[in-house]
Amino acid sequence: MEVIEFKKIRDLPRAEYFASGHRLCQGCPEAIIAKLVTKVLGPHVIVVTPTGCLEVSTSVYPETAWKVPWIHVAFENAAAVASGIEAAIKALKRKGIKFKDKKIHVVALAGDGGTADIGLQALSGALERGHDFVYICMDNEAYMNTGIQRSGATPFKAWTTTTPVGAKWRGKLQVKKDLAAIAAAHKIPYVAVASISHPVDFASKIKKAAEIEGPAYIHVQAPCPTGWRFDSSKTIEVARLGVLTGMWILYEIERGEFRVTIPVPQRRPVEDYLLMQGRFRHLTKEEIAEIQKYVDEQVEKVNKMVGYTVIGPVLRL
Amino acid sequence: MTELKKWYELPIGCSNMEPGSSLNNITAGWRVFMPEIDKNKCTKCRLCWIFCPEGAMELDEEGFTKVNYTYCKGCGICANECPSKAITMKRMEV
Amino acid sequence: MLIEIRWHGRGGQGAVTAAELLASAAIMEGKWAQAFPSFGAERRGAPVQAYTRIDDKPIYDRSFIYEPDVVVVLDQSLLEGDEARNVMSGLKPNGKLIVNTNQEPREVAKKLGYKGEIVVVDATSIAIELIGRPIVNTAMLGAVVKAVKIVELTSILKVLEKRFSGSMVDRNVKAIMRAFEKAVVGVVES
Amino acid sequence: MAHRLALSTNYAVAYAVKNCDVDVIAAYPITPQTSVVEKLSEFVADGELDAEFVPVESEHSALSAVVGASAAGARVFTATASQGLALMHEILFIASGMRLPIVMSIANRTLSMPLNIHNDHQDMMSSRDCGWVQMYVSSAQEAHDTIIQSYRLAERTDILLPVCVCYDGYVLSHTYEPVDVREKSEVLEYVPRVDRPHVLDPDKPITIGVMALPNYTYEFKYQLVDALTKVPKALEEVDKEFDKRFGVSYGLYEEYMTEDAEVLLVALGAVASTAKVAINRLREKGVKAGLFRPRLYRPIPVDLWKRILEKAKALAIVDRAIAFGGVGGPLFTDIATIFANDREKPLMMNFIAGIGGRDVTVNNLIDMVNIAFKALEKGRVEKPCIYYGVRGVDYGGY
Repeated sequence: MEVIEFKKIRDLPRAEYFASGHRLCQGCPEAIIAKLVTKVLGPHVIVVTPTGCLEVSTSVYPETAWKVPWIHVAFENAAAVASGIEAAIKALKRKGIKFKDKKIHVVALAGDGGTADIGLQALSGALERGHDFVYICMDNEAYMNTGIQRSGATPFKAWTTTTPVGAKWRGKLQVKKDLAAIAAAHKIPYVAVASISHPVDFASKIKKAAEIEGPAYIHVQAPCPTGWRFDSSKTIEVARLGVLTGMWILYEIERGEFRVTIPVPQRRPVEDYLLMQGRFRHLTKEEIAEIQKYVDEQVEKVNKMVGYTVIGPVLRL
Repeated sequence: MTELKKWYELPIGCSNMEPGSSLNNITAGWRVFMPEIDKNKCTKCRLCWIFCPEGAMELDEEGFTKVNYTYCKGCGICANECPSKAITMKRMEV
Repeated sequence: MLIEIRWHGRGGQGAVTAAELLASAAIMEGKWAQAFPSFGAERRGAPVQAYTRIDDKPIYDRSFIYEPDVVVVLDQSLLEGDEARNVMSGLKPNGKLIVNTNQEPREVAKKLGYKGEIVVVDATSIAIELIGRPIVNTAMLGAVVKAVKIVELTSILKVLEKRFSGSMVDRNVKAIMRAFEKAVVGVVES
Repeated sequence: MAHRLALSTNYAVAYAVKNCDVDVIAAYPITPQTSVVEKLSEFVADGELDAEFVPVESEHSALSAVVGASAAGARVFTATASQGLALMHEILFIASGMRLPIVMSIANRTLSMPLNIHNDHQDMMSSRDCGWVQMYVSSAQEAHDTIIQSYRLAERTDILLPVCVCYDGYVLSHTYEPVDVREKSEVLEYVPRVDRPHVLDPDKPITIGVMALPNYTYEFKYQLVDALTKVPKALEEVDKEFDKRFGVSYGLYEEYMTEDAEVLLVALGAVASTAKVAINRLREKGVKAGLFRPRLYRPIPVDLWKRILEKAKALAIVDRAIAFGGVGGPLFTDIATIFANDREKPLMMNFIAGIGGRDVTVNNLIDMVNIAFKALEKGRVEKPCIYYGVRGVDYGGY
């Protein structure tokens, strides 16, 4: 790659490996992610996508949106398939049979269902075994491909079709599973949390993840207009508010070193993020306050960990 | 409508040998609103180019973005994100 | 001529390995042989059985051995109660019983109500002395080779050299030789 | 030159895999398969096999990883049994649908419940229609040679199918017997590397594992149907070439004293080996019994089977798997279907036997033949499916 570091949008490569004409929804964040990932890693990449929106919308025969080698096997096994591909590249290279003089990146592009729930075992196995690959979880916080059912990554109190708002339930009763922390618990060399609202930061993380020897995990938020109930033009705006409210903190853990890559000097209140989305429409003031309290605690933990106020206090406009 | 292929005309093993063939799928019909770029306001920041989910924002020789209306689905992200308000969404004329 | 041998031991004593080493020696000599275990969910210490078949021609029968020509008992405790019945089950009238024991052939035969050829060897003492642990399988092989003239002693030793490494080769070879020497072959008529 | 070793079938398989110079092995331990992968990891650890050994966290991942590796162009191997195969079930269809030349060995074991680690064919039979080529062997030597043949068959560009080699758990997997281990250099000449039309390669960036709608799915599936029809002839060729190089051939099936047989025992795997002893004893008494042992079980070479089976007056078909709630065992229903449109056909009896490691003895097999003769005398079958050897079960008057 010619550019060593991405500092601004103009540094991002112009070549496209994710073609137009795919069938993802208007305003879909997964398309933005797929485009950026393939752009950053260039043609020498093999992409594994488990079953999900991205898969079904980009590979319907006789069309494919992929201009890089791409494979889909099943829902729960993207990390296992990637393990096999990585092992094959290693063996074939060493034996002088194929892939001789070039570095080929292996990337899994999965949703949160395929990562947090059904694919967690395969992911854990692959991270523990230390394969040289990048696993990117595009977290839209529910099973969107089957029509908005809860996943382990669905946040507290969010409405989905299986966490409906009724007389007894007020959306999801549990908090979101912290996947990046789970990945980090494997002591892999690189873990990052990213957002499409910060494409340069995200691109740098993709690049770093690929270049680091060994497994790397990136958790990127994927605000879904269809499932989160917001207008398709607001995808990036919702993502940005996730960052600005401190609900989605952008950080990386490089060889055990934790670093917040996008500091937020002054936080916006969580309602700015929540009230943009239909899935939180039912929230009362008290419930919003409850979520705010939870976010404050999380922010506090991060600030403590880095030793200074990297994510600032809430500024009420 | 092209004729559907027979079984022996399909690629082996559920593969697709034509990378990027989704270009055959014109998605223009998906949109209700269409973006229009005011070159006078455009600062060539490329945000719309990087954010467009369709890859429908192309860069011209001068570095301006231009919309590829064959694939633009009219999501409106470009207009929403443009820092200099150079993009407006217009109702499609039917 | 087909010879069928059934091994009785306890998990950890090496009955399965003994069955396999004997088959390997026969195969090395150009014979046809089979060795296989009868596993349950047993662990170390539980009774186990293993089988060896040796023939001059290919062996097709893959069922267990119900009427053995030879029964080898690696552990004296298997001569008691239900286990004793398993040990004696189906042994052919002109068969051989080979037992790891410090008792006389007559004593053992009496306990089992057995008549016929019986071979005894104190494999436990030999193993403790020469190998350092009561793993009796190789010593028992020495007695088997002496009593059942089905493979040459040298073949067993060759197999052993391939199977073990370092000082274990020497120790096991010694154990086999000692057992070969010390095994007492007797016939109990009544 | 082969060299003769005393090997268990698990080891015989491991030696064959090593000498085929596989690139990627992904496997998970399960009784009674475990020693295959132990031996292979030893070969890799000692540098005798230059391969990546991927110690996956489940069988589902084992097959998924070899699917990935095979799609990237590697020669791959995995092995499993029982619950492990059941866990792989989803990916079995994907591997065949993707037309990947994966070779897998199965040390056949029953399925829970109750939990039991011993041999029957319930595991593979529950996945028999998954588009894989399936072969059942009856000795360690045959397992060794069949693995080698499988790579040759699987990687033929007119075939490109996954192959599994089934051998009975314990009865074969843990039985040591003489095996002529084929020389690596000769094996590699026999299984040269072949370029495939569809691999993951940045130089030719294709998409593998597409989604299809109702308008194309059936056509894609029919490709697999068609590829399987080519297997019998291809295997015959592969077997013939094996014979030329190594002096041994196995055919698509084995027949033993079928020529004038009135009753044919039909069985897969190790039981068919023991059955030869039973047939010999019956023949000594002048009983016209014979044995038919299919080696290639999927796809079924229907005409070849029929030509042999139709000569007998009665068939005693031994199944080591139960088709719960069905008509009879899988082998029985397959054979019955072969004769579905014929007026003239042998009487057919099904013996479900050897379940969960229950020994099938020479005497059991003789008994089955005798029961079939009794049915012949009566001219009809009272009870086509007999759960043979179950304490407390009535055989229907035989």
